[in-house]
Amino acid sequence: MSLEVGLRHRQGAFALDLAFDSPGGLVALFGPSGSGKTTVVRAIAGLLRAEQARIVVDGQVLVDSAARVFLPPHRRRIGYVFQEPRLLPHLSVRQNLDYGGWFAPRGARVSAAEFARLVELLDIGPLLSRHPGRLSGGERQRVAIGRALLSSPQLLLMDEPLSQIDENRKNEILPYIERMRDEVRVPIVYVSHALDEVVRLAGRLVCIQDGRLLACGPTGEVLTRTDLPMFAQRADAGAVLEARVLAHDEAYALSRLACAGGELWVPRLPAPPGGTVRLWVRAQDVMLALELPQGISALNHLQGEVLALGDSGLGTVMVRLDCGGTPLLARVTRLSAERLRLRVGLRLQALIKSVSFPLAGAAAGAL
Amino acid sequence: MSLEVGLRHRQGAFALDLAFDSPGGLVALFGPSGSGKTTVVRAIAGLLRAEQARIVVDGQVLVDSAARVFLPPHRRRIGYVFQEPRLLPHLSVRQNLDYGGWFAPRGARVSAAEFARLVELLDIGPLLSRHPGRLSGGERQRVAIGRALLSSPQLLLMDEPLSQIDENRKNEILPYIERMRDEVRVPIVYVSHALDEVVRLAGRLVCIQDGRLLACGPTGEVLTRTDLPMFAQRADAGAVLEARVLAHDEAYALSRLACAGGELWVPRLPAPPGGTVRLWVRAQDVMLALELPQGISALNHLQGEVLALGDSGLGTVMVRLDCGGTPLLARVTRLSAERLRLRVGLRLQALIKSVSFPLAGAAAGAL
Amino acid sequence: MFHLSVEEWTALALSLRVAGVAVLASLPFAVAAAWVLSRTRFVGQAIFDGAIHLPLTLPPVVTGYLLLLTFGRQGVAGHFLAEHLGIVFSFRWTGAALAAAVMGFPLMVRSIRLSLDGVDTRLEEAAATLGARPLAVFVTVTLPLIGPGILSGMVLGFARAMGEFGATITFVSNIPGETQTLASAIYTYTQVPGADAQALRLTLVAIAVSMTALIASEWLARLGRKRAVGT
Amino acid sequence: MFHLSVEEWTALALSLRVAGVAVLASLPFAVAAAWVLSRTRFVGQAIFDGAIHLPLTLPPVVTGYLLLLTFGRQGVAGHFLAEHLGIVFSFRWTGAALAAAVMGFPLMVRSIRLSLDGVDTRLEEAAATLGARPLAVFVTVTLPLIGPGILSGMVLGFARAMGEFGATITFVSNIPGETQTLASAIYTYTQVPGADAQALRLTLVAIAVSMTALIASEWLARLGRKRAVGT
Amino acid sequence: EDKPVVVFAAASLKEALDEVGAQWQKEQHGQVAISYAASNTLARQIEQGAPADLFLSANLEWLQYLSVRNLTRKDSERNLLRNRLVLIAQKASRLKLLIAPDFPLAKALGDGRLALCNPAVPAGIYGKQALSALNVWDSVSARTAQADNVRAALLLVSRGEAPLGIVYSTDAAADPAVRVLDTFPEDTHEPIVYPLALTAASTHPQARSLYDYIVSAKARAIFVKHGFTVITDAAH
Ligand SMILES: Nc1ncnc2c1ncn2[C@@H]1O[C@H](COP(=O)(O)OP(=O)(O)OP(=O)(O)O)[C@@H](O)[C@H]1O
Ligand SMILES: Nc1ncnc2c1ncn2[C@@H]1O[C@H](COP(=O)(O)OP(=O)(O)OP(=O)(O)O)[C@@H](O)[C@H]1O
Ligand code: MOO
Ligand SMILES: [Mg+2]
Ligand SMILES: [Mg+2]
Repeated sequence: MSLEVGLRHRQGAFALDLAFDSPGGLVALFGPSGSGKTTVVRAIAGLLRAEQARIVVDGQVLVDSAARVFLPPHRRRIGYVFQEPRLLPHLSVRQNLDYGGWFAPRGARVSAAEFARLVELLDIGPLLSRHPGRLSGGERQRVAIGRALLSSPQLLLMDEPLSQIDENRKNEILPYIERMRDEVRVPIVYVSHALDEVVRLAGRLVCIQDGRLLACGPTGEVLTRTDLPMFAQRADAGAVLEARVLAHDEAYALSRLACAGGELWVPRLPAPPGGTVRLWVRAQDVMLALELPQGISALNHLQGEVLALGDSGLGTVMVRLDCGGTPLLARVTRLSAERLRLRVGLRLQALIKSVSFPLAGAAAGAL
Repeated sequence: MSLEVGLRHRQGAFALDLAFDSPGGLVALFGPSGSGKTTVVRAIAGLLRAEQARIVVDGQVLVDSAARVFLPPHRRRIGYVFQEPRLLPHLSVRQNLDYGGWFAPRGARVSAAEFARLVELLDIGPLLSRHPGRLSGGERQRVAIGRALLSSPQLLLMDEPLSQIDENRKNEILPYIERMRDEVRVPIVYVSHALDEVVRLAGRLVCIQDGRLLACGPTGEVLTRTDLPMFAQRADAGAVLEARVLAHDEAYALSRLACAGGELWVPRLPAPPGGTVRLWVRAQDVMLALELPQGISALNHLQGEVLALGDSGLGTVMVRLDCGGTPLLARVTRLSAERLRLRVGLRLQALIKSVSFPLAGAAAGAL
Repeated sequence: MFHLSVEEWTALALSLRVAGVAVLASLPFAVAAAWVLSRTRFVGQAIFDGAIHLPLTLPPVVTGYLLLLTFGRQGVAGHFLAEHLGIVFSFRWTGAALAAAVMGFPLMVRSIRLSLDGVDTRLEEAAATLGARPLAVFVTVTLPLIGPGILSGMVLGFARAMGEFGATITFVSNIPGETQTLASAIYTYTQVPGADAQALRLTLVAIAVSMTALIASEWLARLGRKRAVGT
Repeated sequence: MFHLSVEEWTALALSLRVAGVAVLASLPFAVAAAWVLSRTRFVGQAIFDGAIHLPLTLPPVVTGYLLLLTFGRQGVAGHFLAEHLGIVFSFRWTGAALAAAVMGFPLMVRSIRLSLDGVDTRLEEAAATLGARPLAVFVTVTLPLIGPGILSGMVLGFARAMGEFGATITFVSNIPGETQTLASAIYTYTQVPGADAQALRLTLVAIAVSMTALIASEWLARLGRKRAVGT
Repeated sequence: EDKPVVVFAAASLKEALDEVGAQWQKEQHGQVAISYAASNTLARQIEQGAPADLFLSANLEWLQYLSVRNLTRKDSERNLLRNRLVLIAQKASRLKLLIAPDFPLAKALGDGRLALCNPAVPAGIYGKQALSALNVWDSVSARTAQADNVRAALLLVSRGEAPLGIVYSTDAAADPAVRVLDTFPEDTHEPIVYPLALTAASTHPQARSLYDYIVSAKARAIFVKHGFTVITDAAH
């Protein structure tokens, strides 16, 4: 399930020159518009023949320009959700969905039940007999996702697949992608501008800027790097906590976790007790208190020590905490920081509401 | 600046039948994929001749099927950002941007300074001599936005214009749209799935489902309606507070506001003292406490009374509060709710971190 | 007025057969030639392109002569085909079909190529990522997308085949029942004083046939278009 | 071998003039006809379409006769045009150009129409929303987008005009210096026993001319394509 | 500007008439333009007002066609040339065949075809007449390959597509790849006559001069050189 990518390519005024790897799972490509994400994905798909390239998936060399190896796209068994839908206009939605199956090896074809399940999930049942020209923008995008997922890929490439999908449907589709990642164990390359998707899905994060690698590493590590303005300035900057699932409380639909800094209650996670999960805690969701308040709705409080204070724009201060080994970021107004007299070494309580945890993937397998 | 839309139209199995109006400013169309948003926008643009239609902008009747009035698209002076970029492939980016100017009345053409400013803002300067076929997805979308804005429109139609734009650029483009809304006073119809954009921009919110009107009204009112699962189930459900700007604290980059429930500190707003602003407070950002805690970083606390308690899925409870006339929503886990013994009539403190306020538009003019 | 003699019925039937066979038999070659011109670059491509257009550029009689020299009994290709494949063109309706095919070929290639140039290669890319090999991509994506061009080319080829007589008469002569097509028959009438009425009659028949073919093609095209609207 | 007589030079020059004028003068009409066929629906459209294809379907000689009857000095249209506009076709090079234009017309219309059918109307919509009136949309969007089809149609029309003699010779005869084109000259040589060498010589000239035109058109097409890649 | 005298002439006259025209041009310093096409085409064009001064048809019928419509100067009509019909084979052919009533033409053809002109053009009419008169038409009528013109029929024989063919003697003489087997007796078909006339619409001052030259002894020598028989008496 590993992925290794090295590319060097020029197109027009743009030069791509980067290398990254991933032990498997879902790797997110993140970077501003025009930074080269699609170009990388096209190279992995074999649609772009980069000047110099080496791409290895799961030990199989797809491209090695030095050794003159270049596997053509149709032999790579990929499912590619393009940035624009690219549905085949002369085929019905059903035929578009079936298309990949026509060419998949017999054993690998998707079952009728799986087809029905995905159609249900994507809510495209009523569209099956229509042609793509008669769909709305979001409908097209959903069909494109379905088409890629139904081609029994051994590698999934998704270029901003959820950009025009509404929130509710997004929340139905994301678990399916997680299942592909964890159960079907398909390596996935995922391009997105939405940090919540990235955090939830990606074990590994690759940041690109101007065709060059800015950072590459486990999602949590990369996101908490304060030297990347790409993240630090964002409203949803934060830290990733690793925690172990202790138990589930089905009655309250909560899970009890243990991280280095203490125990946490979070909305019910799909991970089994004993499994490891990654949780994204946005800096703006962390409240700091000098003493533990009583009678408060926030279920979680971790005791921590201020490691560093940094300006994070717009009159706010980014506070780096160490909660018994667990790193945490908190963003407070400068006014609050002064009122609480925050300084390095101060010990305090970090309060986090359970409901403020974005649903993080059960990522034991993906790390 | 007013807008009045009434439509009845069938396309395939889909039936559109709705009417809404807006006193002006920016009206957001919100609804799941396939609900008919694009169809409505196309009808306003004159690209779709609905079976029955009446569309009036600013007193000018664009369409009135009863009176057999139908102003062709080219005479409507619209700027339309399509859901897909639709750039003219045979023209360079610069020519695409200039295109609208070729047909605008002499006096209405955009000045060179304005052109340069927008190009700078959209960061498309280096692309000007390129053809659309050689742009990345996000670059195309930015050019499409520029093209619409530069056509000196008297009505702006934007169909998910920021869907593929990264966070940082989005934060640069949004103020420009606000300026169009408030200073140039162009009525805008804006389609988006992103609630933060809608809240920030829209004075009026129109919710569509299956071609029918679900709700239409001031954004704050519509969003706090708990009978609309479209919003209540969302992770970012919340309430809109209306408040008056008391003063700005430049040193701390904060603004002090007064709402019916008390005073609030929020990140510096662009509105003048005395102006009215709308603030979006996500239910998940509101912490409830039985007593006012001390030594805590949250700057804001409003005293309130529980009006209602409702299940909001995933083991959470949505608490409707009345804070001295200001409605507020808070989402807490059911466990917390029980621990705090929340019940209708209970008086408590709502704590809101300043930094958790999404930047809300200074919307005095837009309401 | 529309009472046709047996010979004229034969000429009409022959014309239809010749035009139909010419179009259908040359179609694969036309598609292949169009593909080569649209999708590949090689030295001498201009010459290849030019050669395809020759039958259009040259007076039909010259084309007929060249066909006779090449595909006649004594011609290199004609000899070879007769010996090894048993295909004989000279003074046969097959020769008329060959002449019609050659004359219509540039028209078919042009139309198909025009469509091929307009195909959005991103769709072909999408098909390739879904596992379709180049040939499968061609058959399942490219071919359906160039349907209008193929249809248009077939209409042109068919019409040209119906009207062609210069090359035909030169190549395979004008043998009633074997190589005398409607066009040859009309031509013959125009050569005789006082046969204007007959010529007109056959001309109207030719018009009726082409009109029918045209309407059928439009209907087919509309059928295809109805299915595929936009991407 | 390539020494041309004065008369042959004249024929070559005339052919170029005739083909050039035929293509350029009929282009606007071809574009208009293609537009009508592609974008409008009206009763009798099939008949209009059929009429355009007639010169392709009918033996050229018949087309020539019809032209002679219509645009000759005694013909209705010929008389009218001569009287009111001073345009005389009969037995002038202008008549040869008219014949070439008529013969090439269906080819041009088809190509342009094929392109027109393929134009993404969403782009035209976009232009309209930006304030372009239908005519402006057509000139600034549609026309550039159908460039390849227009070019292709012009190539076909030009080639056809170069090769056409059947209708020309029937309509305006074969008068050296006035209506004798290269194709007519070649035809005349092919009628005479022992003139093969002359016929071949002129044929090669014709091929050279068409080849040049073809290469020029490919070059133009590539220029256009280079600018516009995808949407 | 010198407008040329325009001659409309049957295509088969090209070589001979080009030479005559060139001579006249040299001697009389006039300009001549000759339009060669099928006689029927030319006749119809003259009917439609073509600017022809002289018409030289390949048969009497099409001159007649104009004459009855008063489009020729009756006094200028004359039969100028005569041609013969011959039976030809490829040069290399071993065939020997003499023309006589009931001669074994069908047998000589074997499984081949007889190249002939279309009965719409004069050469085809004369050929059919001759074969009928000799009583062999019925046996070969289904075995003919009817070419568009004499030249095409000739080509079919010279290329070996057809073993035998019937063409004008002038044409056979011009093609070194064919051999004349025999000449048809003149009484088996209508006389093959090329008539000449000035058109009624001719206004060119030098038209008469060219007409006179064409019927002169100088021209006669040229026609004879190309295999025609010149009819000296102004018969009609
Ligand atoms: N050309 C068409 N013919 C028939 N039905 C169509 C056509 N275009 C769209 N529809 C249908 O009309 C409905 C409304 O489409 P519309 O494009 O307005 O949706 P939308 O709200 O913009 O969705 P999205 O968010 O996915 O863009 C959908 O159900 C769609 O399937
Ligand atoms: N066909 C092309 N020719 C030349 N340059 C191109 C071409 N396509 C893209 N580029 C340029 O290459 C760079 C990388 O493009 P790419 O599509 O990979 O960006 P991206 O990261 O996917 O951006 P986005 O988020 O906007 O989709 C951009 O600067 C773009 O302008
Ligand atoms: O131009 Mo022709 O005259 O087809 O035979
Ligand atoms: Mg991209
Ligand atoms: Mg839409």
